Amino acid sequence: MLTKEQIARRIAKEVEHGQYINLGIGIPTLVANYIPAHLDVVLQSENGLLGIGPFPKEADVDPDLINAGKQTITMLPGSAIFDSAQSFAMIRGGHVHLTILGAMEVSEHGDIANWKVPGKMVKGMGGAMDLVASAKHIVVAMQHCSKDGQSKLLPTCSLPLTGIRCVKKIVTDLAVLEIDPAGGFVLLERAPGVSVDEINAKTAGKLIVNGEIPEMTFA
Amino acid sequence: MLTKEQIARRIAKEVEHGQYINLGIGIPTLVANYIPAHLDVVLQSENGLLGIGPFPKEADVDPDLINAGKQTITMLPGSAIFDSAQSFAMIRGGHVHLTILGAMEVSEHGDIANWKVPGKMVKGMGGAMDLVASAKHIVVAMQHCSKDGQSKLLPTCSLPLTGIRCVKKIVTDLAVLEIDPAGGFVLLERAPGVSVDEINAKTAGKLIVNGEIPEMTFA
Amino acid sequence: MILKTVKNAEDAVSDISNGAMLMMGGFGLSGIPENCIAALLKKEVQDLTIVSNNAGVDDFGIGLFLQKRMVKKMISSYVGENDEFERQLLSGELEVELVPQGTLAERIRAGGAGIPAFFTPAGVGTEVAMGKEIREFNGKLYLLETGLTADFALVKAWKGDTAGNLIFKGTARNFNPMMATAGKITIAEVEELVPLGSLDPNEIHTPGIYVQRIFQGEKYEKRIEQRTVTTG
Amino acid sequence: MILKTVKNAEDAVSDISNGAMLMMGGFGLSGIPENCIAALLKKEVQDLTIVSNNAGVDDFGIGLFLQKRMVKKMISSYVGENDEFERQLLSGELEVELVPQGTLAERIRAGGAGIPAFFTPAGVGTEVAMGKEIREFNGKLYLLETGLTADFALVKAWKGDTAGNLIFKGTARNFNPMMATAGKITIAEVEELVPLGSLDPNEIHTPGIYVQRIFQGEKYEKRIEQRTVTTG
Repeated sequence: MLTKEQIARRIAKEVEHGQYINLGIGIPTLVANYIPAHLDVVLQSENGLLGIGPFPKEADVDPDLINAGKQTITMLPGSAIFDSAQSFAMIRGGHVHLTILGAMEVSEHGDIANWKVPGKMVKGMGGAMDLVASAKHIVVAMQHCSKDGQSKLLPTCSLPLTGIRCVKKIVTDLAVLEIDPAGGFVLLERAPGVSVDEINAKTAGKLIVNGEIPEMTFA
Repeated sequence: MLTKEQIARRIAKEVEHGQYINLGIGIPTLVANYIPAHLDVVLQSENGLLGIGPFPKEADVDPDLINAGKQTITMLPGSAIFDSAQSFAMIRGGHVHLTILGAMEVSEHGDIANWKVPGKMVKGMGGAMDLVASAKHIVVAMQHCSKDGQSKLLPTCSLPLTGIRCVKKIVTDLAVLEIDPAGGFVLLERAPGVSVDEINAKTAGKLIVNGEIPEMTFA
Repeated sequence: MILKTVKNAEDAVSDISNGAMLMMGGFGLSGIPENCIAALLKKEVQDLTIVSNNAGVDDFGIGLFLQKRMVKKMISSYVGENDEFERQLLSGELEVELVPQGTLAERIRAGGAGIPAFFTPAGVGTEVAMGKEIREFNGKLYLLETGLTADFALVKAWKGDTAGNLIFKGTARNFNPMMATAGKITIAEVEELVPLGSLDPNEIHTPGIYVQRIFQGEKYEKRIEQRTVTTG
Repeated sequence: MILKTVKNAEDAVSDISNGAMLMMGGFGLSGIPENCIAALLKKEVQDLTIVSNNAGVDDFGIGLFLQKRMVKKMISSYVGENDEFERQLLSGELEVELVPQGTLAERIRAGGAGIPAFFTPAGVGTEVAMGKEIREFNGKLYLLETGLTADFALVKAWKGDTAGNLIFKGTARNFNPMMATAGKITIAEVEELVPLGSLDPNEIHTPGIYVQRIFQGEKYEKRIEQRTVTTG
């Protein structure tokens, strides 16, 4: 079973040179720490910044410079600031190449649910619905099962949806999977020491296993 | 019969304190010269400027600063520059209070034609269709008759339309008229020395004359 | 130029009354109109409908309106930082319309730009799509969303001049520029009010045509929600 | 940062070929991509579809393309400054789609912003409305217009950095920023190419994400169409 940091490290391998990338809150934010230095990429913050830099030193903290998780951040040489309409013009217009976000559930058709649990608190979808409806490539970072052991990779989502048929790839604490256009989770890689059988047992949706499944490596 | 300058001077009386105004090419541009100095108004140029200043001195000519008629202009303290989408957001969103433009024909229902003469050259509508579809108050500056004596104030326009039911007021070389919501040109003022009979004879659309019609005065 | 200066926040919000619909700039606590919020708190206006990406925190920003139960309805994209909010929502005291963030930004821009409706892909296949027209363009499905305007837009800028031209700083810009275009009355509060001619016309983010009132805020706390720092 | 620098105009336009659809910034002759125009003239590509507010004059700007009969179709709002244009139009050599200027600007913005269609009041009741859906919102009629993209957008800025961030000057801004968002490949030529970090992130008009190639133009004539001056 991978730690959150390992999930982030594995996802970092999905990043390609020259990409503009939106990282969601939580594990996705950690991915920034593991993107190989030789790749030139730019991180977009949907509240209005291209070129997210590292967290500031105490003396450089600026309340007018935060990311979508409301954390204080810095800019980089070549950064650009813009308003929220422009930010989502970028996202909706397909100018952001890669979106990495968390999920509560993913279906075998690539549907995703991550914004609402009926009966519990509704926090809102923020920018997630725009991101999943628009990005060319969507990678989900999530735990394979809930804390009480229920699979979060389902035939169909039980929670209110964030978007339909949009997820391309999923990295969990157990596996890397991609969505088959015809439906199903195609198993691509196993976490070190995790068996195909275990993944199969913990995947409620249709799991597609083609040949030998390698163990994953990390960025 | 008024000169072009007199038409512009009469239209200048329509201007109110605090207005943002778009002036079309031709006579409307001249209106700027006659706006009383005690009125604070701002002129918008649809190619991307609020706060049009006077023409530049020879030494100050800047190819990067032109109006919608492609004339070199200047800015004023408090001017703002923006792009074409923002410019028409202002216009379409009703933030520009007054539009003054020329016309080839106006109908008694306030339709206007000013961009195309079939069989002759088609120059295009530029921003005129956006302006007439959006402005709260539209004043037309025009000659009452064409060069061959045909009335340009018609029951219905014969030329391709720029907009429908949009013109509020018309200032010609002969008269000031407003459009009756039920249809018809309501005669408000006569040019000095021009009789109601002459205006009636030269207005092909329905002319509405209520009581004594005063001679116009100028700003 | 047409001058827009008013004396202070109290004067600026004096005609905002019960039942008004307000847009309020800001993302989290960044770029919120702190002085207008304080002035409205004093007035204790009721039954407000507020369009704001977030709802503040319990003891700052719009959260203070919620404490005083001044809000009837929130139109937001994310409201998850506020216990009092949760209580009022669950008890039915507060109505909430959740809108995807990009759709919210575009609806406000459209409202200010005279676009009554537009198609967007966000929310297709979700409960956001309920009751909305769905149409296919180039093989992809889109929802029809409508433009949004408000009685008042309260925005916060870094600098502004007396003609209402505004310049924002950093990510405090966020929703402020489009909200400025969508208020029937737009009230801008600025950290620094400067004379006409002080701002470069090329650098203005919000042209003064959109702003009806402007004043320099008395003070800015600019509270930080998540202070994250690196050491060394 | 992702660097976008190419050597010169020739390199920038090297893959623009016959039949391409191009957006070209500028209003009149102000803010036009002079160096890209010169490079395309050398290539003599044919059958271009060009989206540009105007069509240049006989001997400058897009007028030069018309002289060489490189253009199949123009999509513009106003084309009235060009005799060769008139001749080709009347003889049927040139196809022209006239679009209201605000609709053109918004269609390009929409194309870049992933909005496939929107409603606008411009053109209701005119021949522009022919074949288009008309719908009433709040008692007013609107046309449905579609977003517009192009194979290439050629834009001209004042300053740009190697990441493709652009700053425009004066009314030479015009259509350039929205076209930059709507090109599958956007080529920016600038008067001054500056190193990363030279531009204030708050002052950038076009973020680099929209720009695939950038270079400093060799020279700029910046011809003036209507030189109007005051004396004294």
